[in-house]
This record gives sequence, C-alpha cells and structure tokens, in this order.
Amino acid sequence: MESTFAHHLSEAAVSVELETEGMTLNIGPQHPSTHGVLRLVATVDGERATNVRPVIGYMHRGYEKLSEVRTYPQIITIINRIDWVSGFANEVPFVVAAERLMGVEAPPRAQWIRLVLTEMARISSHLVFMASYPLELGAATPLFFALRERERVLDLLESVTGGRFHPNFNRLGGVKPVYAAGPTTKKAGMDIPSGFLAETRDAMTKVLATCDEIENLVAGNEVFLARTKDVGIMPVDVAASYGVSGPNLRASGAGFDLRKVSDYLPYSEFDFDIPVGRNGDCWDRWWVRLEEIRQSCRIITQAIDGLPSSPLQAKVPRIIKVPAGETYVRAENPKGEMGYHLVSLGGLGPYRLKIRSASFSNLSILPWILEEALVPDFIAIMGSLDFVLGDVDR
Amino acid sequence: MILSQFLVLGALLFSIGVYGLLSRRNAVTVLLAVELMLAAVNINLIAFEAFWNTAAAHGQIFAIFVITIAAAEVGIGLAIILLVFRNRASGNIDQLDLMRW
Amino acid sequence: MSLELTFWWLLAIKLAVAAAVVPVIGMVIGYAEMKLSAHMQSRVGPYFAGGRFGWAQLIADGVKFIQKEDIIPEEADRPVFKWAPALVMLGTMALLVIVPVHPSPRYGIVRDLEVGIFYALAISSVSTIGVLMAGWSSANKYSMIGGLRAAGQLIAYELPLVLATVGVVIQAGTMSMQGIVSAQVAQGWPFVLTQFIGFAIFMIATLAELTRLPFDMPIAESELVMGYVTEYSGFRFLFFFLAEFANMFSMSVIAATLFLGGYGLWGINPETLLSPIILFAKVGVLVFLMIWLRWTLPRLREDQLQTLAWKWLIPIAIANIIVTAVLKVVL
Amino acid sequence: MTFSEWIAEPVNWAFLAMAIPMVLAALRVVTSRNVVHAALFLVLALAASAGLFILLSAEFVAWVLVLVYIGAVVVLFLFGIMITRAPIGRETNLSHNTRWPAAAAALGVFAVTFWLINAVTEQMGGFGDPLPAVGRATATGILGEGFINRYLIPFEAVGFVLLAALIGGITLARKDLTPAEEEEGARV
Amino acid sequence: MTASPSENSASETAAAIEEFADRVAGAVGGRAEVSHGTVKVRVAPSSWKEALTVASGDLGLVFLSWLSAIDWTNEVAVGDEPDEPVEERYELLCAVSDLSDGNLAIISTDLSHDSPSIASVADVYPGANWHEREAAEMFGIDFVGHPDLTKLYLPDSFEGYPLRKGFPLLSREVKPWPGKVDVEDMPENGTGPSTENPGA
Amino acid sequence: MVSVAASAPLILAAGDGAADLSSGGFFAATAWIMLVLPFAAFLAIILVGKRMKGLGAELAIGAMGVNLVWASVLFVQNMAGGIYREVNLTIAEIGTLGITDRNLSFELGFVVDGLSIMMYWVVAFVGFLVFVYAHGYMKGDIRVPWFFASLSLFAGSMLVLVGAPNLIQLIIGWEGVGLASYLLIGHYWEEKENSDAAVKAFLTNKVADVGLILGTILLVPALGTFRFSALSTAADAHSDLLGGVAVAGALLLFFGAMGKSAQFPLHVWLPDAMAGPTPVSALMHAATMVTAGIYLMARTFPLYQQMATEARPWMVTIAVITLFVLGFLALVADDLKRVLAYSTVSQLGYMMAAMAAGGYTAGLFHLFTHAFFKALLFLGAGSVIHAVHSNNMSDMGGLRKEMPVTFWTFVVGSLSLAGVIPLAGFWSKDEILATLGHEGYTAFMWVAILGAFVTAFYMTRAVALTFFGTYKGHGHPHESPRVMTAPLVALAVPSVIAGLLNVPGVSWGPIHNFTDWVGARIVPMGDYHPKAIEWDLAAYGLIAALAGIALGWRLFAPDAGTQQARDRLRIPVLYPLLHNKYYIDDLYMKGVVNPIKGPLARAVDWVNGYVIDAAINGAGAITAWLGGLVYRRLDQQGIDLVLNAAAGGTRGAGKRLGLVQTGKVQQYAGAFVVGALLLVVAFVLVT
Repeated sequence: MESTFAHHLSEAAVSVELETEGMTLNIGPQHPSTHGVLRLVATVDGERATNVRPVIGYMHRGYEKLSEVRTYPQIITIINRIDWVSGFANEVPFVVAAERLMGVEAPPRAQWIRLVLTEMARISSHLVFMASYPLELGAATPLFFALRERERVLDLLESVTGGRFHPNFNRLGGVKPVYAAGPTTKKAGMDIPSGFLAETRDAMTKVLATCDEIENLVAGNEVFLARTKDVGIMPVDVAASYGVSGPNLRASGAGFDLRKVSDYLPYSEFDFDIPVGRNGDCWDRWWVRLEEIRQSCRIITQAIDGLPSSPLQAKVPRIIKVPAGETYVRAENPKGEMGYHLVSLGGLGPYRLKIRSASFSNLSILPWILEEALVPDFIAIMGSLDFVLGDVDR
Repeated sequence: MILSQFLVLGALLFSIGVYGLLSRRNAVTVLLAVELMLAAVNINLIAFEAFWNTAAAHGQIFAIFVITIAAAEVGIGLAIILLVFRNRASGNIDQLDLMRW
Repeated sequence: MSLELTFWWLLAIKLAVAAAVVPVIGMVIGYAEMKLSAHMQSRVGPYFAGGRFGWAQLIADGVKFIQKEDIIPEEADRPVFKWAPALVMLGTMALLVIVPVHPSPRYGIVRDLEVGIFYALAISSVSTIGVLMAGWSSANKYSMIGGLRAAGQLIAYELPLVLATVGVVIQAGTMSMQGIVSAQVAQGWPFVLTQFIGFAIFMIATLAELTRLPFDMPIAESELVMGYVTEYSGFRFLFFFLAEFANMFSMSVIAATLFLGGYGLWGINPETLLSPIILFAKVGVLVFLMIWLRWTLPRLREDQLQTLAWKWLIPIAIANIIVTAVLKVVL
Repeated sequence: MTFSEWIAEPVNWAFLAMAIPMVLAALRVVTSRNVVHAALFLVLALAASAGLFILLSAEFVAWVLVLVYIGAVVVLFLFGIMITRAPIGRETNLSHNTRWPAAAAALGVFAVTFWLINAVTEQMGGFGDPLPAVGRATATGILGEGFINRYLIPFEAVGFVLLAALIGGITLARKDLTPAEEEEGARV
Repeated sequence: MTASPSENSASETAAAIEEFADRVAGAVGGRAEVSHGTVKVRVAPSSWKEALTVASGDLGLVFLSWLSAIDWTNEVAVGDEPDEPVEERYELLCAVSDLSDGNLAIISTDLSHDSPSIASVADVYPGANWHEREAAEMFGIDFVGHPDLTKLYLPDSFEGYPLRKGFPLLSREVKPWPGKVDVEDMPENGTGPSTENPGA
Repeated sequence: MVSVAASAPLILAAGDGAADLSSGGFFAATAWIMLVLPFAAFLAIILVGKRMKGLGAELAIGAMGVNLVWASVLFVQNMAGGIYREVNLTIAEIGTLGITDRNLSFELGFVVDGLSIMMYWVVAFVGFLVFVYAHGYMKGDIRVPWFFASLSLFAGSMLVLVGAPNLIQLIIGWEGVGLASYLLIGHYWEEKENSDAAVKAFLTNKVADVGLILGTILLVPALGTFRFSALSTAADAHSDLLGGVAVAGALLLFFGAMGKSAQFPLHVWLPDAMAGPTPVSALMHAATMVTAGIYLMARTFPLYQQMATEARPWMVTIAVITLFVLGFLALVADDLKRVLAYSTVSQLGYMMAAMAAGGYTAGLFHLFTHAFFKALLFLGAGSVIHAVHSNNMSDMGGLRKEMPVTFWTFVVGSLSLAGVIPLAGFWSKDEILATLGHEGYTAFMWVAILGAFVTAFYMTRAVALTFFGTYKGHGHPHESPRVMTAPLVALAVPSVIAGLLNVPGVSWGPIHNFTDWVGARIVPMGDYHPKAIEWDLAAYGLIAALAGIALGWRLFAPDAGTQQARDRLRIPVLYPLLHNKYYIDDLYMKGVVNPIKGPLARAVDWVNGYVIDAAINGAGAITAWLGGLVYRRLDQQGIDLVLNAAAGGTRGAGKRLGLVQTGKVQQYAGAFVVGALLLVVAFVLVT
C-alpha cells in the first residue's frame, strides 16, 4: 500500500527516473585497498554500486614482448617479477615447459627442492593475504601475526636462493648451485645450506601454530564473519567461465587442484588434501587459503623428510637452444593457475611466450561480482580475491 | 530585562521567517524559514512563562511540544523534498505545482 | 559581592582547566593507544622520542602538525572547511564542564547542572554538525560519503546513548551528575550492577559516537581513505586527531560517572583527594577497553551498523527503561 | 524604564550578545545563496535562542533545543541537502522574484505585531518589571509532572504525531523496488 | 571438504591424451595435434565460436584458461626470424579445460594477415571478454560482437599493435641493449662473441 | 491508587438474587495474572521463542494452562457461591475534559464477577485446547513462534477485554483483539488473498470501532463514568436526562458490537477470515473475537434495558436478519470452514437477538454452549483439512472410517449445533426462542425456528459430504495425531452436557443454575429468563431441527460422494444469489471501496476542473455571482464592478479566479499571511 501522494507524484514525474545519487566514485589508482595501481570506476547510488568498471594497465611491462628478445635463462629473471609475492613459483612452469621442449628432465633432488620452495612461496603468499585481508576490513592486529611468520619463511627461502622476492633460482634442467653467505666461497654444485632441514621443520611447526592463532583471532570474530559470510558469492560455473582459478575457484566448491592432476612437479608422491569451500563467499576464500597454508606445511614436512639425493642439474648444453615445438605447461600457483604457452622455432629465445597469469582472470570477474554490491563490500570482495597487480598486468 | 524585549525579538524573528517562507525558491530553505518562525514562537512561549512565573511551567511544556512537532514536520518535509527531488531532479518549490488542476 | 567575584573567578579558572585538560588528555590517551596497540601486536611502538619509551612522541607529532602547511583544497567551501574542526573540538571541551571529580561543590566540578546528563548528551551531538561540515566542505567524494556515514551513524547511536542513561536517571532520581555520583556513593554500589544492560549499550553507542572500530566506517582507512578528514592537514587535522582522543576521555568519564560510581569507591571516603584518582583509574579502565576493542575487531558494514542500532540496541534499551521504571515503582 | 536604565543592566548585555547575532544569522538564513550555509546559520540562530532560554532560566528546554534541533533536525537537514547533491561552494539564486512582496508582507507582520505589543503593554500597564533573579532554574520535575498529568493527552497525541511522521517519512522517502529489483537485492 | 585426487589423472598416459585429443577434435570438427603433452585442435575460422560453444557445453571444458594469438610471419622487427618460412597468418588460440581430470585443449584457428576478424566468444566464456580485448589491442584482431572492444592496458591514444612481430621495441632502437645478441657462440665455433644472430 | 470494591456494588441491594456475594479468595484477588500472563508469553515467545524446542508453543500453552487453572478455580467457586471483586488502578487523572461535571480518570484494572468468570473460563478452556491442538497442527509451519506469540496476544487481549472494569480498558482489549486477529488471519501473508482477508477484517472492524469509540465519547460525558459497575447506577440516576443521547450512544456501541460479532451487514470479514490457520478460526469463532460484541452487549446491558429501550427493536431486527438470511449462505459453500463460518454468523445472530430482546442469560448461555461445539467443529474441520490437504468438501467424503475420532466428535458438535435434545445447543437455543416469544417478538421467534431448520440442514449436508460417500481427494487420509484428537474429545464432553447447567427450573444441588451465577445475582436489571421449560416451544425447535436433519440426509447422504449431491442446491435464481453472498461484497467493493480507493485525486480533479471551468465559461449565474463576490473581496476593487458584472464581468471574474489557483504553495502562504494580518487588524479595530 504505497502512499497516494507518492503515487501521484511518480505518475506526474518526468519520464526519466533519476536516482538520488548517481555519483561516480573513482576508487584508485591510488587507494589503500587496491593492492597497487588498480582503478575502479564505480557508479554508486548511495552506498550501492550500480556499475563497476575496473581499469588496469598501470603496471603493464610487456613481458610477452620482452621474452621474444630474451634468451631462456634471461627470461627466468624477469618472470619471477610477475607475481612478486610468490616469485619462486612463477619460474617453475616456464622452466618445466622449456625442459619439455628440450626433452630434458630435472633430477629428482632438484625437483623436490623446487617443490619445497614452491610451497614456501605459497605459504608466504597466503600469509600476506592473511595479513592484509583483516586489515582491509579494519582489523590491524592479524597483520603483524601473519607477517611475522612470513618473515620466517622468507628467511628460509633466502637461505637457499639468496633472494627473498626474486630468487632467480631455477635453471633449465635443474636448480642453481646454492648461494650461501659467509667467508667461504662456495663451489658449484653445492647443496642446500646446512641446518636448513631442521630450521624448516621448526618453522613449519611455528607456522602451523600461527595458523591456529590466526584462526582463533579472526575466524572466531563475529564482526569478521558478518563482513565475509554470504558476501561476494561466486558460483562455481560462473567462476570457471571467467577463468577464476586457484583458491578462489576451490572456495566456490570445485575440488580442482593442478597439483593433483598435473605432473609438473612430483606432487603425486605426497599426501595432502585439497580444501574446498562451500558457498564461494569471501569467508570461504579466506578459509581455503588458511587451510592451504596448513596443507603446504604438511607437504614441506614430508618433502624434507624424504629429500632424495641426486645431482642438482641435468646435463644441458652451455648455450641453450630449445628445439622447435610448442607446449603449454600450467602450475598451481598460490594465486591460481599460472601457465606458459611456449612456442619455439629452435632459437635462443622463444618465438612467442604467452603468459597465463592467475590474477588477470581472477580480476576479470570483478564487474560481475561487484555489481549491486555495497562500497564496503567492494573492499571485502576485492581483498578476498587476493590479486597482485603485477600478476594482472604482466 | 523586560518582557517586551523578548516579544519584539520574537516578532522580528518571525517576520524574517515569513520573508523567507514567501521569498525562497528552494524547498529546503523554505523549511528552514519555517523553523525560524517556530523558534520565534518558542522564544515568546518561554518569555511569557518566565515573566508570569507559573508553577506548572506551561510555557516550557508548550515549547517542548512545539519542538517535537517541528521535528516531525522536518522529517515529513524532507521526505517529500527527497521524493520530489528524485522525481524531478530539482528542489525548487516553484516547479512544485502539481496540485494544480 | 566579593563572594560573587570569587565565584566568577573560580568558574573562569575551572573552565580554563577544563579547556587545558583536552589537549593534555588527548596526548596521554593518544600515547597510550600507540603503546598499547604496539604491545598487542608484538611491537614496541614509539621508542625514541623524549629519551625513553617515546613518551614525547605525541608532543613531537603535535609540533610537526602545527608546523605543517594548512592546506585548503581549491574547490572547498573555505569558511565551512575552516570552522568544522573547531566545532568538533568545541563539543568535546564543553563536555568536561559537568564532570564531577570530587564531592566538593566548589572545587569538585566546574558547574553542576540540574540537567547534567542531558546537557552532556545534547552537547555531544553538536560535533555531528562539525563532522558533516567537514565532509561536505572538503569537495571530495570520499569525505562526503564519510560525512554522510558519520551523520547517519551518529543519529542512529544518539538514541541508544540517551536511552541507556535513562535507566540510571530513573534509579538515581536526578539528572545532575553530582547527584548521580552521590546516589551511588550513598548506596555503596555502582549502578553498573543493576544497569549492566544500560552500561553495555552505553559503551557500544559510545564507540559508535566516537567512530572507533568496530564502528569506524566514516573514516574507514581502507575504504574511504580517512573519510571526512581526508583533506585536512596541519593543525586542523590535529584538532580532529586530538578531539577523537579527548572524546574518548569525556565519554569514558561520563560512563564512569553514570555507571561505575564516579569518584566513589567502596570503603573510601570520597571527601579525600583520592577521589579524582579513583575516577581517573576507572576512566583508564574504560579507555583501555576501547583501545583493546579498537585493535581487535574488524569494522562492520554501514547497514549492519544501522541494523544493530535500530533492531537491537534501541529495543533493548527501551525494554531496560521499562523494566527499571516498573521496578522503581514496585520496589 | 528608559533605554539608559535598561542598558545599564548587565543581563541585558547578555541578551543583546545573543539577540543580535541571532537576528543577523536569521537574516542570513533567508538570504544566503547557499543552502548549506543557510542551514548552518540556522544552527547559529538556534544556538543563540538556546542561550536566551538559559537566560530565562528554562535550562531544560534549552538543552532540548540543542539536542533535538542542532543534534537532530539540522543534521537531518544537512543530510537531506547533501543527499540531494548540494553543490559544494557553488552559489545559486535560491530566491525567486517575489522578494519585494514577501519583504512587504514580512514588514507588515512585524509592524502589526510590534504595534500590538506596544499597545497591549501600555494597556496593561506594561510588563516592564524586571524578571526575578536569574538562576531560578525550573525544576525539571515540574515539567515531567506536567507531561504526565495535566498534559497527558496532548503528550500522547504529540507522540502519536511523531510516530505518524516517522512512518510517513519512511513511506515517502523509500524507493519502491520492483519485484525484479527486490530479487536482485536478495542475491547480493 | 577435501576432494579425493583423481587416480588415473596423476599419471596421465600418452594414450589417454591421444584419446582426449581425438574426442575433442571429433566433437568440434577439427584436426588434433598433440605436442609434448599439449592438445591442440585446429578448426576453421568459421566454426570458431561453434567449436568453443561445443567445448564449453558437451565436452565439459567449462574452465577458460586463456585466449591469445601468435603472429606467424617471416619479417620480424625484433627477435628471431623463423629459420624456415612459415605461412603468414595470425593463429588464434583458446585454452579451455575441465575441472575434474585436468584435461586441457587448445582450440586454434588461423586468421589472415589482411583482415584479422573473428566472432567474439565473450558470450560463451564471459572471461574471454578481457582476453579478447587484450588480443585486439596487442594483435589488432577484430572480435565481431564483442560488447566493449576498447584498449585494456594501453592508453587510448596508443597506435600500433605491440605483439605483432613487425612492431619494433622503440627503446631498443634508441639505445641498443646487449640482450639476446650478447651471447657466446657455441664453443665448437670458437669465434668469440658475435653481434650477429648466431644461427645466421 | 488502588480501590478495591470489597463490598458488592450499590445496585445489588435492589436485586432479587443479590445475596451472599463474597469478594472471592486468593484466586480472585490475583485474577490479574490471567490478564498479564498471555502478554508475558507473547513477549517471551518473541524474544526467545525461536531458540526453544517447541518454538515457543510451550510458553503459550503453559501460560494458557495456568490461566485455565485460575479460571477453573474461580468458575467452581462462583458456581458454589457468587463472587464479586473489582480492582481499579488510577493511571492518570483526565479531569473533567470540560464536558462532564465529574472528574474522569484513566483507570486500568480487572473485574471478577459471574459474567467475567464465565468468559475467563471459556477463553482459557477453549484457548488452552486450541493451543494444544495448534501445537500439533502447526508443526513444520513457517513462523511458528510468531504464530504462537500472536495467539497469546489474541487470547491476552480478549482477557483484557473481558476483565475490563471500564470502557477504556475494554477498548484497549478490543483493539488488541483486532490487531491480533489481523496478524493471525494474515498469517500466510505471502498469498495476496490472505493478506487481503486480513486487511478486510481489520478495516471492517475499524469501521465498527468508530461506532464504539463515538458511542463512548457520546455516553461517557452524559453518564460521567467509564466504569461498568457504575453504569447501571448512573443509568438509574440519569435515565430521564439522557433520552436521545442514550439511544444514539447505545446504537453506536451496538454498531461496534456488530463489527466484532459479525452482524449483518458487517459480517463480510468473518467468512474471509478463514484464510488464517484453522486453530485461529476455532479460537476466533468460539471464544475470543466474535464473542466480544456479545460480551459488550452483556456488560452494557443496563444501558439497553433501562435507558435506550428504543434501540432494542432495531437491534433485534438486525440480529434476526443475521441469523436467518446469512444462515442460507452456508447451504451453498463448498469450503468446509466457510460453512462453519456462516453458521457462526447465524448463531451470533441468535445470541444478539436474545441480548437485544432482553434475554441476558439466554444470550450468554448460547455463547457459552456455542463456544464448545463451534470450537469442536472447527478443530474437527481442521483435523479433516490436515488429513486431506484441502478445504473443499468436494475433495473429501467417506472419511468416516479413516478418521473415527474426528467423525464422531464432529457429529456430536453438529447435533449440538443443530439443537437436538439433550445436547447443549438444544437448551440454549430453546431459551432464546422462549425469550423472543416472551418479549413479544413472536414473528421473529418463528423466523428463528426456521433458522434452526436451516442450521440443521446445512450441518447435515456438511457431515454427509465430508464423512459419507466415497473419498474424492488425493492421497490417503489418516487420523490426526493424539495432540489434535485429544482436544476434540475434551471439547465434545461439554458440547454434550453443558446444556444441563441451565435447564429452566432445574438445579443441581449445591451447584447453582447458570442463570444464577452468570449474572442475575449481580445485574438484576429485569432481564427475562424462563423459569420452566416451555415444552411446546421446545418441541417446535426440535421438530425444525429434526426436519432439517432429515431433509439434509435425504438429499445428500445417499450419493454423498458424487457430484449430484453437491449440485443439488443449484436452483437457478437462488443459487447465484447465495453463491455471490447476496452481492454484499460486490456492493462494498463497488459502492464504498472503489469510490474511495479509486483515485480520489481524479474526483478532486473533476471538481476542480469542472467548477472552475464553469466559472471561466460563465456557465451559470450562481457560479458567476460567487466568483464575482470572492473576486471583489480579494481585490478590493470597489463595488461598482460588481454592479455591472451581471454579464460581461462574469467572464473576467472567472478567469482571475482561475489564476488564484496556481498550485504554488508559497502564494497560498502569502495570501494566508496577508489574510491573517488583515484579520488581526480588523479584530483590534473592532474591539
């Protein structure tokens, strides 16, 4: 029963129905919650968005073009800058792709080390998410808890590779002879630093403990639940058709993990579970990532217990030329599916290298998922997608 | 202090309100002018009460009634203005002649 | 006449003290917040300024703020933009006038109004205008949304705040702050025991009034980039900054007076100079509580906040009033 | 009482200190070319009137005025103005060309009222007696008793009016969603 | 909450891949190629959209991995020229996958250099929207029926199509950087550093 | 503040049965608990109901159970010896309001006397059983807590109404009942039909409430009191003064009662109110809502008996129309609940007729017995509906075997309703007939006997179509659970024996007659009640009933399961008339609702447009003259213009008048200000 007066007015009104507030709100490119230089052009009515248009490209570095003028070893140094939060994991699929074209396989020990470091990259990436996501919702404290643990993992990564963000550690046919600090000059062929295994085991215990701590602090928080449950629901079919992958896809209910179905690293020898979400809301995406940290710890613990001995490097020519051919290798990276479609004509560098990065596809669902969302939910939803702008723009 | 000074002040304020009521084009400002008039009334009420010191504080009670009614009036008035704005994209009262035949 | 003069002088001095208290308290609480949050987060917090423990950090910050250029955006509405922080600060300062720190009518309180609480609630609502002014005049959409959010939030939480105090007023039978404290001192226990619901609602509404987490949507750093204070810099920002902390103090001190027995403590003669210390200790507890919550909780969403106010706090507060009133009549 | 006698009383200074800004602010309310400024000047005028109430020892009403008017009504005004996208800083002509007739009407009102006040004051021998001492604050209890005894029914009626206004306001201002939109809303 | 790993997919055999490739090729009406474990099915440009519709529907390849193109040309501005002449064309590729066994197929088609134009699949895979915008601005391919074919990364005023082989790297021309040319020759050649393409 | 009328009120001294009234014991003193408990249950269910195991039903049932205990104790005490207690709490002094010479005050309280005790017990007893039944019936429903909260509110409001010692509290309870019924009828508001029914009930009642409130406003200043207990005293004192006011006030009160008790033509809401869940219907028809009107009549009986006697014939007429004409509607209804609803309307007509004719006890006694068998019938219908998932008798049939308990209790209820000796309905109906006959409404008495025939006829039809023949619905119906059948059995008992409480001239040892304890001892206002059984009347009534049963059985039983049985009443002219409910709904819709709802703006528009256009076109001398007059006064432009405005001036006058109507608020305000100023000046100059 609407009021007669209102009815009368609306009938008499001009034909165009105007909103109270058809305001255009520019979120970014400089904004605390856009993880870098992303810009959202949102048309909002009050606090509700009617239309959202993401604008990207502020970080476009043209890696696909650059790789056409680089040799294979040089490419390794640039691609770990794509998703800088999990630099190591970016190198692996590319190296595997090149190895496949060359018909070379890395020795077991090298593969296991790659695997351990990939999982460490995953932990560190997810911990960044654990730190930043509550912060975006206003809780500052979990940040410090999570970053403390990330520091531990990064220290381990550094002790092996010498780099915290951009390790440049993989070689075609194996991994780099290990860097180590100290007065002694290390010879080629040196292995992982001494004490690494024990430290890792110790660190994993602490990470697991911190996971529990974060879970207590965040998951038990009514406000956090209210902000994330049933917010930004992403059905699995929509997610898949947008190419959303990784934890975001699994949070929507797909139990799909490339580590289980692909053989780019020897994951089949490990025992681990794939956490799967129920509703595909922000909460599930948070929970899946937390669980994945635990599973990664599990994998790492298994790996360092059974690290095989073998050389670190397969035999490859000094000047690497990859035979003609093309292949696509994809890997389960922390952010999702990362893949390289490598086309070689037999030269020193690829003829064409298509870089499939996870965040690009994960972000492309934004116009769909942010439609009719509230501005505060923008932050919750964007944060829960866990993208890195370098990974979006390449 | 004498009573007249308050009454004159009230009259002045009321007249200003009348001016605003009649001359303003924007509906919100018309409402503001009405508030001024009500404030003038309140001053008179309180002044009378203070000078004829009744034990039961009738003047104050009525002033509070006036304030309450004014609050209600503003609520409704703003709602109407909002509605008009939404439908006509204008807060101008002289376009508001729909009640005309 | 001489007595008259003394009264006015005394009033002036007391007012000056109350006004001077604001920045000092603001700094103390600001420092406490920095240190406490640091320790909650496994950090050390301010450490170098002033020698040890960074005690002079806030002074240094204040000096820095004052030195900074006072930037007013080109498109801003200058007079409104300039006056907004002052209005916010004014509301805070005027609140302290009615806080009783000691039973002495002459020194214990600046002015014991008969409608003390009512005054407090009325004055505390004035700063809303300042916030709206700041939000509107900044010529910035984030500020505008922040200002609107703040206004909506403050209107919504004004009600539970007022309603929560009614229970105490009914129990004490007076609206005078001094009267409420002496009622509690006389009966020997604070009203929080009987008015716990009122106390809880009051504290929640206070957090909302102060726009502190979990109700900090108006300034939400990660959404609105500080909302209505986005465009402020220099000493005008300092005003907002100090006002937040000073407001924490004033609201806590009112809560302590209403619910925790003010300067009274069981077994201690309120006539002694311990009274202010007791009061400040209670305030400290409440302030600590606020800081603790601030660094623990994420923020709610605007609609959730409104739901909380209208669907929960207000009905509960009204029920509390009814129950209190009925019990008051019956008992 | 002559003017010089009148002005000699300090309390009248206080009166002037509030009345003059009040009138000026009121004038700005009706002449300002910016809606937000007009509303803010209304705050000033109302604050001054609250001061006058204190002068007249109606303390409770003064704070009611502050709480309801400044704390709620004007905030509502500003809220409404901003929601309807008040142009920041831009000045528009808020009055229309009926300014002169309106001024004439207002002057007429003032003249008649002033004349009435004068006439009645003279007729009744003047109310010129000074007010009893300031500080004689009305006990709030009296107000309360008045509300629930003598004025119970008006009190309830006013409450009812408020409720009606509340419901009316919501009904008017609510945006009616089409069923499809409601479903959309439910999805998000 | 944990999906059990698919057992046969962990050790995917070549036969399984072949079988999958044939199945896809049969369904979309194309020609299957398997290279290094990667399935590629070539279809005609006219059946491009239809093929992807079938893939997303009947074949269950619901997950859009990526969509991009390759510029096959014999004249390049930077990088390697093909050793042997290739057929000049743009090859448009779209990688789609299922969400159970991890089977991935790259559907590909050839577009002529003169008028690279093809039907958009943004309504088959909504995620293709951005990929197609990227391909359009990088290769100059026109996707007919795309809702909003504006530039994704580059400024609106940018001219040229950077990922075409004929597009020069300007900075490289202004300030030559050693890059790929700065490589040792193969030891058996023994002629030291060369500034020419080693293979030439 | 609290004034307890420990002694009996004044009038008792004059009455014949005014002996030995005690003020009751503990239970009477704490009777307010009954008024408060359901509200407490209401609040509690709303607050915590959702989290409870029974979703709050246990709270409602518990509260009602306690009420039943209280009411039963009072009932028994009262049967053994009369109780009178009245407690008034002054909430606020209203003052004289300037209209009466006495100080009025707003009071709340409760009254415990024969009448209210009877009602307490009926509400508590029926209410308790219905609540228990509903606990089974509503299992798995949406919004169960809300349902029980509303039910509690419903019963609580009724108790407040019943316990009211004054008109104000009665109105509070009255509105509460209206509100709760609105909530309950619209319980399944998702379907527009149901929410429409709720709105209809609410609006119809509101129309009637206007009568109640106007009547109160009219009567109270004249009588100088809100209290019922002072009503008869006041009536005595003022009987000569009141005259027309009393009649008007009494008729207005009756109008209010017509709405709640669904008297013709305000009955339209009641059949539609079937939209609510069946337990609600049972409660509404038996104990709470519709009896409120009868109760109001009983409470204000002295008014009609002593002051407003002129009003009574009108009231009887309306009641008899209700009982006879509306009974026919039950003949054609296919919806089982609708049949029962029309029968309720008809039975309410009986009660109202008795009340209006002066049969205080007769009316109340019928209310009393009717409460049992109507609740029984509704719950039985609910049980059937629960089993076959349809309201329509065309989906039932042959349920006799599947649902024996329901069947037998339903038959008992039907026989009681039809008035078959010695069931309860017989005795109460007989008493009404006797009253009508005795008070000189002989013709109406025969109509009422005919009504009894109709009643028996349609109830037989309902039983036959529902329980005999073959099953026509879907699925396999089965007997309802114990929680639903137990109330049926519990209600069947009083449906059989309650009549024995008031066999004229017979008394059962220490237990007094219904007539004694329900009122005569307390309100001896010259009502009629038969002193002995009038066998001839009883025989007529019985014959009518048996004839109705026989005819009904003859027409419907043999082929109860077939289409023919149901079509048997499709008589050409009559059937459409009945099927469309005498077109009363249509009349309301077309005659009242649409003109109001239908754009009022258009009407105003029309008036504006035509009147002003007419002025502009000079289409009438009067319009023109009026226009000229206003114009002259507005413009102060001299009289000479009017003098020659006869022809040429009219046109211009109209035009200018049209310009005044600019639609701009501010110009109106300006005119207002100027006008007010002129008035002030004029006023000052004149005085």
